[in-house]
Amino acid sequence: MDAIAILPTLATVNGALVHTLPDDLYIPPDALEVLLDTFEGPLDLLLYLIKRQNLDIINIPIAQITQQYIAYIQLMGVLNINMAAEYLLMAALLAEIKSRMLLPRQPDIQAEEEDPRATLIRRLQEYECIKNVAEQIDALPRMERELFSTLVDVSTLSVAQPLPELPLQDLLLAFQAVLKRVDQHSHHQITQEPLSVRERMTHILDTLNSVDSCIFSQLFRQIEGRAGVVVTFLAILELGKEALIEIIQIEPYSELRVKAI
Amino acid sequence: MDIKHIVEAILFAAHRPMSVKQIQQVFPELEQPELTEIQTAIDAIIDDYRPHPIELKLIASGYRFQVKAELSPWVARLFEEKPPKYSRALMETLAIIAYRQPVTRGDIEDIRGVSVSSSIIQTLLEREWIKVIGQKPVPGRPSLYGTSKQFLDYFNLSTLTELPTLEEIHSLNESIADNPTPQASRENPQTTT
Amino acid sequence: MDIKHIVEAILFAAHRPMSVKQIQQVFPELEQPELTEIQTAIDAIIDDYRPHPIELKLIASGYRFQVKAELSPWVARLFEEKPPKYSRALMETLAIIAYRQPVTRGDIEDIRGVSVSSSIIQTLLEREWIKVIGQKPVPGRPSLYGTSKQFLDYFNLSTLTELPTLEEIHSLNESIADNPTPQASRENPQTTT
Repeated sequence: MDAIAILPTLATVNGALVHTLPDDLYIPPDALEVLLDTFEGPLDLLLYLIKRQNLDIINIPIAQITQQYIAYIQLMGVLNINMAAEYLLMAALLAEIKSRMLLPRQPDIQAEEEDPRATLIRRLQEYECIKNVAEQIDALPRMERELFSTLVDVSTLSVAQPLPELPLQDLLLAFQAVLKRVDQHSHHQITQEPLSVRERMTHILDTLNSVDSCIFSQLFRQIEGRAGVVVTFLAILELGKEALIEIIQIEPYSELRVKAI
Repeated sequence: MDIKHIVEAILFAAHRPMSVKQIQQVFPELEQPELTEIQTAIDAIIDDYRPHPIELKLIASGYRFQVKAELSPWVARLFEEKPPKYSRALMETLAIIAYRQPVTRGDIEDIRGVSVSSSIIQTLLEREWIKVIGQKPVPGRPSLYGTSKQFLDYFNLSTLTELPTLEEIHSLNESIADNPTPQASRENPQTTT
Repeated sequence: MDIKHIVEAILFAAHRPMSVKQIQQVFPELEQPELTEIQTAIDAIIDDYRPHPIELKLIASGYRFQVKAELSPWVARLFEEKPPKYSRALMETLAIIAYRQPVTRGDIEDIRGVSVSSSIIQTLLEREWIKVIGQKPVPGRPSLYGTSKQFLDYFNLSTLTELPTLEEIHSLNESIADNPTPQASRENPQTTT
């Protein structure tokens, strides 16, 4: 049980300098480093103490392990390693098991409640299993480390995206909102030419777009009857009013021509 | 390990096009092959993949594997997204063009009271719902927009006069008009008009 | 166009693992091959790529092309960033969830003997390696965690059964029974140094 003086001054406890580690603590030369590399918890620390001495979990010498465990957590406290309450809880449990074993056996009572030592052994075993598989999983080949995804460019593929749907209802409601806003600021007014006139205005402009000019009468189509003639005439007047077309008569009594401006 | 094998792996794993020089840099310093060796490997890989649906292509910044364009129709469904929704501004713009055509962008802005983004006009033109039917004879000669035959087809109308009148629009079912989510009205389109 | 050719293109273009069923869905509706035909194509592709540095691998969410592990020393050099490392605490928590699912945070703490930090659970949830699969019907209704397909995908596994075998705890009862007076050996510190 040689304590190895690792540092000239190990720590300061209650104002007193600590130069040596507790006597009952076996510390191999590399142990302090391990110690500082915080354990994953009291079970991990216990496992470390057991494994380091090649002990079998099933037959852990409780008294010895308890001593070492407590020495370690004292040291961790001394070194200011942030110690969770779980470590202290485990110390209490170990102390309890140790004290029980000093008492004469009382088979009746032991049959009723679970032997805390057996419970501790089972927990140590289970934790050891998990610790082992966690290490194995960590060693599995995994993405970003041993395995890499392939990336094949797809930007040259032509993919037609479906276009958004627009229900007529939505369009009309949007327009209703516009009309309401316009009504509120009444400096604007949406005049009420029938839609047929506006449609015809577009049609006439569209026609005039492709020709230089056309004869007035060509814009009328007999097949549409009287109502159609009226709509066309109103459309031409409206286009003229909005200065979108020009109605020209080259010489008196000659045919009127209509021209997009 | 053989150079071609490594070059092929690098080209598949790199998430960017790789020049011959860049490929060389990926090798550990003391094992870097000559550029010509890498080029030879690349040429061999290009040959290897001829029968495959992917190809190793040289583009400006280097070589990259890409899916052959002829496969487009077969893989297109991988990339189909749910179509986006049209914005309120777009719908308003389209409605104004329908009811007030021929109109300029300025006219639409006057009515809406806010500016109309070029992208909205662009979207409507691309969708072929509207078209330019002339220029207004004012300074700047702004385009005049009107609705198209495709617009009527899409909304299943034979003429614009089948659209509700302004009065009818005003009296569109209020409960639906007040509903802020257009989806709701989509789900029960029967309840109005 | 031949099914194998198209399946290969889909697998390369998808940029995510694809199940046989998902591959079938990519084909245009009226030309979808049978699942068995797709499986045959996949098997042939797997064979085709044996001499290549990439492989088509079945993992939990489907098939994916990946660079073979033996190429990682070269390919890893493409990326400046080191692959993420995970703490022992995180790996142990993940292992407990994998082998003992469904488990609550309390169950994990019981096994590890320490409290589990929220950030570990958070990281595992964000990586989508674990997910909440329910609530335990006890006071407080704690979340029950299980592992996801993404967990298996990341670790190159197709099912949980491919995880390393967990040694069963069997020797405990017999040993204690075989050892009627454990006190004696316990108090006999033969290995004390």
